[in-house]
Amino acid sequence: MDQPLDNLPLAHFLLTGAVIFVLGVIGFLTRRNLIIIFLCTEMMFQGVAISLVAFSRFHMNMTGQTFVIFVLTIAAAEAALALGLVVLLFRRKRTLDAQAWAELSG
Amino acid sequence: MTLELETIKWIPWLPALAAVVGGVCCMRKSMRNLAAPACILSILAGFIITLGVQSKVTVDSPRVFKAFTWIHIENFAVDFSFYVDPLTIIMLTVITGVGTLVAWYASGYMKGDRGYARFFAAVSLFIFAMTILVMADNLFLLYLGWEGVGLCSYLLIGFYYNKPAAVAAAKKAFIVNRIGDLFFALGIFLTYSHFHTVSLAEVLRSAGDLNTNLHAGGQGVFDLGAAPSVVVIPFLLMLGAFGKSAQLPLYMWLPDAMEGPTPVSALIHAATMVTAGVYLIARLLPLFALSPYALPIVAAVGGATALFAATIALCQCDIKRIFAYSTISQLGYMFMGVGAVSTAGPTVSATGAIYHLFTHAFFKALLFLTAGSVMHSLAGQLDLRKMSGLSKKMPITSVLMLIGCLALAGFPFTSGFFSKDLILADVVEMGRSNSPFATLYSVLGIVGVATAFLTAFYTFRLWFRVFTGPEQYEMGSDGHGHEEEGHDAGKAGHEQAHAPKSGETASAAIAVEHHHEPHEVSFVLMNLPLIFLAIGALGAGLWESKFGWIHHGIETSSAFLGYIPKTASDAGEAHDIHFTMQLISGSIAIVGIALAAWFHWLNRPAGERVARAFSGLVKVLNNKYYVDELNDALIVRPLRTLADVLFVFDSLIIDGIVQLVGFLPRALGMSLRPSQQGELQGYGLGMAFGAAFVLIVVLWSLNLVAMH
Amino acid sequence: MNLMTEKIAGLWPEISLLLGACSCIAAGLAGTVSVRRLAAPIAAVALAVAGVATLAGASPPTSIHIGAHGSSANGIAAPLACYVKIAVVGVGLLLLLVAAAVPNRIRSDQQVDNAPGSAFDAGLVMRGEFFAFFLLSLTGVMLVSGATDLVWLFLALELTSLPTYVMVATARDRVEANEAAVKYFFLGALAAAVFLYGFTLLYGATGSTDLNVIHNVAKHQLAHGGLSPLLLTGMLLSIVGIAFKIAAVPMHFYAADVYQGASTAVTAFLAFVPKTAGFVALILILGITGDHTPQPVIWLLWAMEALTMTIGNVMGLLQTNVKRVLAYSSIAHSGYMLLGLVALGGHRAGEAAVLFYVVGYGLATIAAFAVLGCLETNGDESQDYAHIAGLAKRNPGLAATLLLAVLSLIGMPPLVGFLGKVYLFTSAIDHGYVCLVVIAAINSAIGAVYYLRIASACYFGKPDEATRVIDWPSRRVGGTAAAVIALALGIVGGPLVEAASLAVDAPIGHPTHSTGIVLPPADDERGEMPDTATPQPAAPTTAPADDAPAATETAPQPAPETAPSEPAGKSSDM
Amino acid sequence: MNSNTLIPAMILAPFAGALVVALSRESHARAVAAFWALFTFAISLLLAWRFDWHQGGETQFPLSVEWVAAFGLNFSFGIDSISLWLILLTTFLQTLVVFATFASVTQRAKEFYFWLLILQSAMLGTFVATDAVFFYICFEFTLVPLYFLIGIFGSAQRTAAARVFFLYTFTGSMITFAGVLYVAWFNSQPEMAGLYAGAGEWSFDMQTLYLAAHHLTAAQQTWILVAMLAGFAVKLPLFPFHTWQPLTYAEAPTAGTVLLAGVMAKLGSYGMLRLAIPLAPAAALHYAPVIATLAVIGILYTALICWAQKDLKKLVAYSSISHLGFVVLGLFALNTIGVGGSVFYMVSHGLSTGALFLCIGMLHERFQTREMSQMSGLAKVMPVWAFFMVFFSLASVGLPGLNGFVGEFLTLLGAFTAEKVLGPVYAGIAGIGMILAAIYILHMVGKVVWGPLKLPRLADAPAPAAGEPAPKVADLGFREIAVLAPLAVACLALGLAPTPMLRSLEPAVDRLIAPMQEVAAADVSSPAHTTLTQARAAAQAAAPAGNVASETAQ
Repeated sequence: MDQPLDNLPLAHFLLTGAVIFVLGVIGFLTRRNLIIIFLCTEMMFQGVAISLVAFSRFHMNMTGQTFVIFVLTIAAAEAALALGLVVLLFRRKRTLDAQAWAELSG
Repeated sequence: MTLELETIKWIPWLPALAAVVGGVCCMRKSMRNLAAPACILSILAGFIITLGVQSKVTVDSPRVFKAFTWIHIENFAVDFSFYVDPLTIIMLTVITGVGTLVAWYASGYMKGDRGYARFFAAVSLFIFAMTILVMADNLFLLYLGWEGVGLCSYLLIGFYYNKPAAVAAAKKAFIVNRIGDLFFALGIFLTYSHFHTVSLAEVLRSAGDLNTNLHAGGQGVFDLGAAPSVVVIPFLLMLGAFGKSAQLPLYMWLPDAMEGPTPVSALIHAATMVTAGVYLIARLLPLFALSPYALPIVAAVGGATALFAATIALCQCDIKRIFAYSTISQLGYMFMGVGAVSTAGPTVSATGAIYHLFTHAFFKALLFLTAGSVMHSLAGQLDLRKMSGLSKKMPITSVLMLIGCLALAGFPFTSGFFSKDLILADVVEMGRSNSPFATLYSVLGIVGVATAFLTAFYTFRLWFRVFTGPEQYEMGSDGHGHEEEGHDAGKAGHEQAHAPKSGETASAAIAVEHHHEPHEVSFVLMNLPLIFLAIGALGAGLWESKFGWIHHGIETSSAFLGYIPKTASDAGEAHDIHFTMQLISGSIAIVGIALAAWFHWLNRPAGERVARAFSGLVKVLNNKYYVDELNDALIVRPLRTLADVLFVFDSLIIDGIVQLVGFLPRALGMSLRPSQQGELQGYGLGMAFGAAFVLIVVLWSLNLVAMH
Repeated sequence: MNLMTEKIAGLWPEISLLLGACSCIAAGLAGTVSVRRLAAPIAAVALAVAGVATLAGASPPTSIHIGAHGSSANGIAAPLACYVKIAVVGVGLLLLLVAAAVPNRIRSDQQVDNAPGSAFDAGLVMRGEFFAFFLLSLTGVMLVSGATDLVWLFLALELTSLPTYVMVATARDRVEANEAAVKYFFLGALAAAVFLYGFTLLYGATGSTDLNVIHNVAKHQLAHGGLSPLLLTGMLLSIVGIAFKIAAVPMHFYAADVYQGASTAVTAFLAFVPKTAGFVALILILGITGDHTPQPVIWLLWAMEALTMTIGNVMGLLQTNVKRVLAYSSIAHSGYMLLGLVALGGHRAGEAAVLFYVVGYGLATIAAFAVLGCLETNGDESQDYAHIAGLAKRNPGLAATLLLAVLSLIGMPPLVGFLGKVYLFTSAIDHGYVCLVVIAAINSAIGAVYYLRIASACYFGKPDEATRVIDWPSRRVGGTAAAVIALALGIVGGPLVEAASLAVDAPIGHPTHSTGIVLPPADDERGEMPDTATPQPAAPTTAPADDAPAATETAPQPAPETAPSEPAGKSSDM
Repeated sequence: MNSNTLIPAMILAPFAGALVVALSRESHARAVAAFWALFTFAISLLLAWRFDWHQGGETQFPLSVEWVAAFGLNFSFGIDSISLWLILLTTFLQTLVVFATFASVTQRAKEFYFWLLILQSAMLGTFVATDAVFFYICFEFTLVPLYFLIGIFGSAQRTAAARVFFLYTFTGSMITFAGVLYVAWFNSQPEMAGLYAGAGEWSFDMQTLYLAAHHLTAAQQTWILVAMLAGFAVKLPLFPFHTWQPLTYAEAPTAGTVLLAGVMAKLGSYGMLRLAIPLAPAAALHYAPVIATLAVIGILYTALICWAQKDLKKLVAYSSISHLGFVVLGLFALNTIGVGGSVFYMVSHGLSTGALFLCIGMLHERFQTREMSQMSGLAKVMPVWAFFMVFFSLASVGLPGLNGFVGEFLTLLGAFTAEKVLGPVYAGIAGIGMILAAIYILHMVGKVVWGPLKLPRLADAPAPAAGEPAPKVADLGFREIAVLAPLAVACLALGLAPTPMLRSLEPAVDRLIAPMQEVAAADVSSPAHTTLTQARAAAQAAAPAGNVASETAQ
C-alpha cells in the first residue's frame, strides 16, 4: 500500500470531511435557493462519506466504504425526491426562495 | 306527695316531646292552638315531678341517671345522663315553676299570633335545653344545654323575624353568647385534659382533692408561676358564665334581646337562661377555687356590672329595657354573691347568689309580664314618656307590677329584700375577713349598697311614671305581642277579641286596633299566672327565712361538700353583720323609693329640672355610655372591614399568585415563540446550534472530567 | 450464508410489506378505477400477512439473538423486533383505516386528465402510491427494529423517512402541505446528515458498524478507563440526529409546522411511525453502552427530556390550532418517553417503558387525528378549537372518541396513557431520577391545560356553523377503535407491559437479573455466560459472537491491527 | 351473594347504571339513574350489614384482582370502618342528589346522569381501594365526570370553573402520584427484602407501603409528605390552596356542588389519613404544627371571608373550607380523639353542607339567583324551606345535639389534648372559628330567611305594583322535603348518638396512627431519629414494656 495519501495521518481526512460537512451546514443556513440548499445537504453527506472512507482506510476494513455506497444511494434517492419536490413547489409559487415558505409558524 | 327519684329523668323529655308536638302543630293551621297546652302541661308536669322528688334528694343522694351514651371514643366518654342534687332541684323548681306560669301567661299573650305554635315549640325546646343544662351530669352535656338555650334564645328573640331589629338582636345575642361559649368550651377541654373526665361528680371530687392539697401547701396557692395550668380553668369557665349571664364585657346582647316577645324576656332573659352563668359557677365552685384570683374577680365583675347597669337603667325610657338593665344589674349581684365565697378560709355563702337567683326569677318574671300586659293593652307602646296614670285603666296590672317593683327594690320583707341582703352581708363579711382581697370586698359592699339605692330609684321611677299622675297615653305603632302582618289570616284570634267591623279590609282592622283603648288583660289567661308570681315575689323571702330550704339545699349540694361550714365560732358576728346590712339595705330601698316618688309622681317638674341640670350625664346614660356605638366602631366594623379586605386579598393576592403560577408556563411559551417563526433556515439554525451546543458542552465537560 | 438465511427468515414481515407496496403501486397504475381502489385493501392484507409472519417467526426463540451479550444491542434485537413489528402492524392497520380515504380527497385523476393543457402534477397523480409509501415507511420501522448494524440502521431510518416526505407533500392539495414538505424534507436531510456523522464516528471509534462489536468495544473501554471521546461523540451526534425523528429538542422545530401542514391522516402517521423508528433506533444506539450509559449521554438525555417536554407543553398552551396543539403534544410526549431512555436496563427497564408508551401514545394520537380528520370547515380541514366546538352535540360518538384520546394523552387513569406514565415514572424513579419525574409530573399538569381545552371545546362549546362532519366510515372506525383499544389497554394492559419488558429484558430461559446487567470492571467473561447457559446454541450463529469478544479482548485501546480481520469477515458475510 | 364480591358489585353498579343511562331514552334517564343510585345504596347497606363491626379496624371483604403484575399493580379492595362510613355517606348523598335534580335538569339529562353515576363509581372506588395506585386512579378519575358536570351544567362561568377545578386538582395530584411511586420504589429496593412482608418487590399495597414508610429517613418523609399534601391539600382544600374552590362550588350545578362538598372534599382528607400520614409518619408528626397552623389560619381566614360574601353559594363554599380546616386540625392532632373526630366530621360535614347546598339549589331553581341582597324574609313564604335552611345552618354552626358539634368538638379536643404534637393554643385559636361561623351563618340566615319579605324579581315576571300582595312562591314540594328530611334525620341522629359510629371508627383510626403515637409518646423533636423504626426503638428503650406488643402486632 504505497499510495500518495498514505503518509497523511487520519486527522487530515477527518478534518477535511468535517470542514465539508460544516460548509454544507453553513450553506444550508445561508443560501436562499432551495436547490442550493439541497446541494448543501448533499455536501454534508459527502463530508461524512469522506470521513467514512478515511476510517475505512484507517481500520483497514471495507465496512466504511460499503457504508459510503449506501450513503450515496440514499443521497441519490433524496436527490430524486428533492427534485420532485422542487418542481411541485415551483409550480405552486413560482419561486424557490426558501423564505417564501414561512407561512406556518407559532 | 312524693315520687320516685327516678321520675326526675322525665323532666327534660316532656318538654322535648312538647317541642315536637309544637313543631307538628306549626304545619297545620288547625292544630296551631294545641301547641300551648302541650307546652304548659309538659312544664307543669316537670314542676310537679320536681316538687314530688325534692324530699328524696339529700346530701347523700346526688344520683346520676343515665339515659344513653352520647359521645364515646377512646377513653373520652360522655353520657347523656342526669345528675341530681339539691342545687339541681332548686334550679328545676325555678325553671319549671316560673316556666309554667310564663307559658300560661303567654298562651293568652300570644293569642292570635301567626307563629303561635312556633312560639310554644321554641319555648318547650327552651325548657328542654334549660333542664338539660341544670341536670347535666357532665360538662359536655351542660354545654349542650348551654348552647341549646342560646339557640332558643336566638329563635325567640328573632321571633318577629320580619323586624330587622329583632333579627339583628337575635344574631347579636347568639354571637355574643358564642364568644362566651368558646371560652367555656376551652375550659371544658382543659378540665378534661387535666382530670381526664368531664363528669361533674368526678371533676368536683378531683378538684376538691386538688384544692385540699393546694390549701395544705399554704401560700403556694398564690404563686401563679408554680401553679399548673389548671388555674386557667376558672377563668375560662368564668368568661362563659359572663357571656350567658350578660356580665360586663359581654352584656350588650341582653338589652337588645328585648325585641323578643315579652314572655320570652320574662322567662329566658330574666328568670332562667341568664342565670345559667350563676348556676355554672355555683355548681363548679371547687373548680373556681383552683385559682385564688378567680372568685374575687367574679365578685368584682359582678359588682361593676351591677352598678354599671343600674346607672344605665336610671335614664332609659323603654320599660323593657329598664328591666333588662335591671336584670343585668341583679345578675351582677348574684355574681357578687357567688364570688364572695372565700377560698382561703372556707365559709359557705353562695347561698346568697342562688337565693337571689330564686327570688329574682319570680319578681323579674312578674315585672316583665306586667310590662307585657301594659304593652299588650297599649298596642306595643313601651315608652315611659308616652304613658301615665294607667292605674285606673289597669288596676290589677298596676298592683302586680307594684309588688314586683317592691321586691326588686328590696323593700323590707319582700323576697328581694332578703336575698339581696344576704349577698350584701356576705360581701361585707368577706371584706372584714382576713382574706387578701378584703379591701376589694369592702368596696364591693359599698357598691352593692349604692346599687341597691339606684335600683329602688329607677324601679319606682318606672312604676310612678306608668301608673300615677295624669292619665294620658299614646298607643304604639305596632303590636308588640301582636302579629304585624296585618293582612294575614292568622289574626283570627285577636280579631275575635276586638271584633273589627265586618267588611273592613284587614289593614283597616289594624288601624282600628291601633287606636283602641287601654284595657285590662284577660284574667284567667294572663293575670292569674301573674298573681302566682306575685305571691312568690312577696312570700319567697319570708318562706325561705322560715324554712331555709335553699340554704339547706346549697349546703348539701355536691359543689359545697368540700366546704363544710365552720361551726360558726363567729356566728354571732355574722349575725350582727346580717342584721346591720338588713337595716341599711332596707332603709336605702325606702329612701330610693321615696326619692322616685318625689321626682316622678309628686313633683314631676322637679325631676325634669334635675334631669336638665345633669343633661350631659343623662345623655351619656341615655345612650348607655355609648357602648353599642363603641362596640360597633371598635369591633364590629373593623372586623367586617377585615372580612372585606381579606376577601379582596383572597381573590387578588392568593388567587393572583395561583394565577401567576398558572401563567408562568404560558409566559415561557410566549418567550419561546420566536423560535417558531416558520422559516426553514431558522429551524435549521436552531438544530445546528443545538447539536453544536451539545457537542461543545459535553466535550468541554469531558475535558474537565479528564483534568481531574 | 446460514446467518443470511436466518436473517431472511426474520425478515418475512418486511418482505411482505415490500411486496404489498409493490402491489399497491401496480394497482395504482391500473387503468380501471375498481383495480385502483384495491390499493388500500392490498395494503391491509400486506399488513396482516406481516403480522402473521411476525407471530409465526416469534414463537420459537430464534437463533438471531442467541449470541446475546447481556442486554446488548444485538441481544435485544429479536424480541425487540417482534414487539415493534407487531405494534407496527397493529397500529399500522388503524392508521390505514384512518388514511384509507386520503387519496379520495386529492383531486381525482379524471379532473387532471380533463383539465385542458394541464401539465403533469406530481401532487395530483396518486392513488396507489400513497399506500405504497405508507407500507414502505412501515417497512422501514420494522427494519429499524431488527437492525444489528449501523448501515442497516441508517438505511432503515431513511426508508422510514423518505416515503413520509412524499406523503406530506402530496396527500393534501394545499400550499401549507407543500410548505410542510419543504421543511420536513430539508430539515430531515440535515438531521440525517447529523446522525450519519454520528454513525461514522462510531465506526471510526470501533472499526466496525456491527452494533454488537461496537457494544463490546464500548464495554471494554468502559471497563478500562472510560469511553473514548470519539465513541462518545459518535453516540451524542447519533442521538441528537435521531432526535429529529422523535421531534425532541433541539430537533423539534419542524414538528408543529409539518403536522399542521400535512393532511390529518398523514399527521397521525407522522406522530407514530417516525417516532417509533426514532425511539427504537435510540434504544439500539444506547444499547452500545448497555446499562452503563456514559454520564455525558445521561446529561444530554436529561436535558433533552426536561426541555422537550417543557417546550412542547408550554408552546402547546399558546396554540389555537388543534393540529399544532397535537404537534406540540407530540413533542411533549417524546419528552416523557426520553425519561425511559435515561433509565435504561435494570430491574425496571426504561426502554421497555418507552416501547409501551409509544404504542399507547400512538393509539391516542391516532384517535385524536382521526376525529379531526372527520371534520371539514369550508371545504378544508378543520383545525381550530372553534371548529371542533360543540362536537358533542353534533356527533357524540366522535366527541367521545376525542375525549378518550385526550384523556389518555393527559394520562388520566384508567386509560393507557396513565399506565404508560406509571411505567415511565417508576423506571425513572427506579434509576434515581426523582427530579425528572417531578418535572414530568408538573409537565403533565401543564399539558392537561390544552388537552382540556380540546375536550372543553368539544363538550361545552357552541357548534360551529361552517364545520360539517364528513361521513368516512373507515376513518371513524379507525379512530374509535384506537380510542377503545387505548381504554382497553389501560384496563388490561398487563400483557402488553409484559411484552414490552420481554422485548428488551431477557431472552427466554434466563432469569431477569442474570443477564449481565451489572458490569463490574474486567467482567467480559460474564457477558458471555448466557451463551454457555443457552440450551440450544446453534454453532454457526455463535461463531461471530464468539469472535467479537475475542477481538475486543485482544485489541488494546486503538486496536487498528487486529480489528480489521473480524469485521472484514463479517462484511463478507453480508 | 358472596360478601367479597359486594365491593366490586357496589363500584360497578353505578358504572353499569351509567351505561344503561347512556343507552336509555332521554326521558327515562332520571328514573334509570334513580334506580341505580338506590340499588347502589342498597348494596352499601348490605355491605354495612355484613360488615363485622367489632373488627372495624381490620380490612374486611378483601379482594384483589391482578391488573399489571409486572408493576405490582392490583385492583385491591377492602374496607375498614372509616371507608364504610364514607361509602355510606357517598351512596346516601348520591341517592338524594339524584332525586333532588329531578326537576332542575331538563337539558341533556342523559349526559348528566351518566356522569353523575360515573362519578359515584369513582368516588366509591377511592374509598374501597387498598392499593395505592388504584386509590389514585379513582381519586384522579373523579375529575373527569365532575369536569363535565360543571362544564355542561354549571352557571355562567362554568367553563372557567371546570377548567380551574380540573387543572388545580390535577396538578396537585400528579405530584402526589410521584410521591406514591417513590414510596413504592423504596419498598421495591432489593435491600429491603425480608424486612417485612412484601418488601423488596414492586407493590402498591397500602399496608406494605405503610411498613416501608417506617424505614424512610426523615428527609425522605418530608418530601413524601409534601408530595402527598400537594394533591390532598388542594383537593380538600386547605388554605392557601383553596382559591379554586369557591368558584367551582359556586358555578357547579347543585348536584355537583353537593357531591363536591359532601364527598369529593373528603377524598382529600381521606387521602391524608390513608396515605399522607401513614406514608410519612415521622414527618407528619414533625410537621403537624405547620399543617395545623395552616388549618387554623384557613378556619379563621375563610370564616371571615364568608362574612363578606354576597352570593349564598359562595358563602357556603367558603364556609366549607373553614369547616374542613377542623378536619385537618383533627387529623394532625394524631390522636384517637382528634382523628376519630375528624373522620366523624368528614361524614357530618358531608351531610350538613351537602344539605345546605341542596337548600340553596332549591332556592336557585325558584329564583334563578343566589344573591343575598335580592331576597329576604323567605321564612314568610317558604316556611318549610326556612326550617330546613335554619336547621342545617345550625348543624353547620356546630350546635350541640346536631352532627356538626360532635365533629367540631372532638377535633378541637383532639388538638387540645395532643401533647407534644399540637396543644391548647391551636384549639383555642381554631375555636374562634366557632364564633366566626356563628357570625357568617347567622348573617346569611338573617338576610335570607328572616327580615322583611323581599323576593327576587324574576326576569320574565312583570314588576309588581306597589302594595300588591307578593307573588306566590311555591314552598318545598313533597319530593324536596323527601330529599331534605333524611338528611335532617341523619344530622340529628349523628348529633345525638354519635357513639356507635365513633366506637366503630376507633380501631381503624388506632391502627392508622398507632406507630405515630408510640413515637409521639417518646420524643418527636429529636432529629437524631431518622427513621420511624429507629425512633420506635428509642421509644422502646425508653419504655421497655407495652410498646413491644404493638411492634409485634405490625
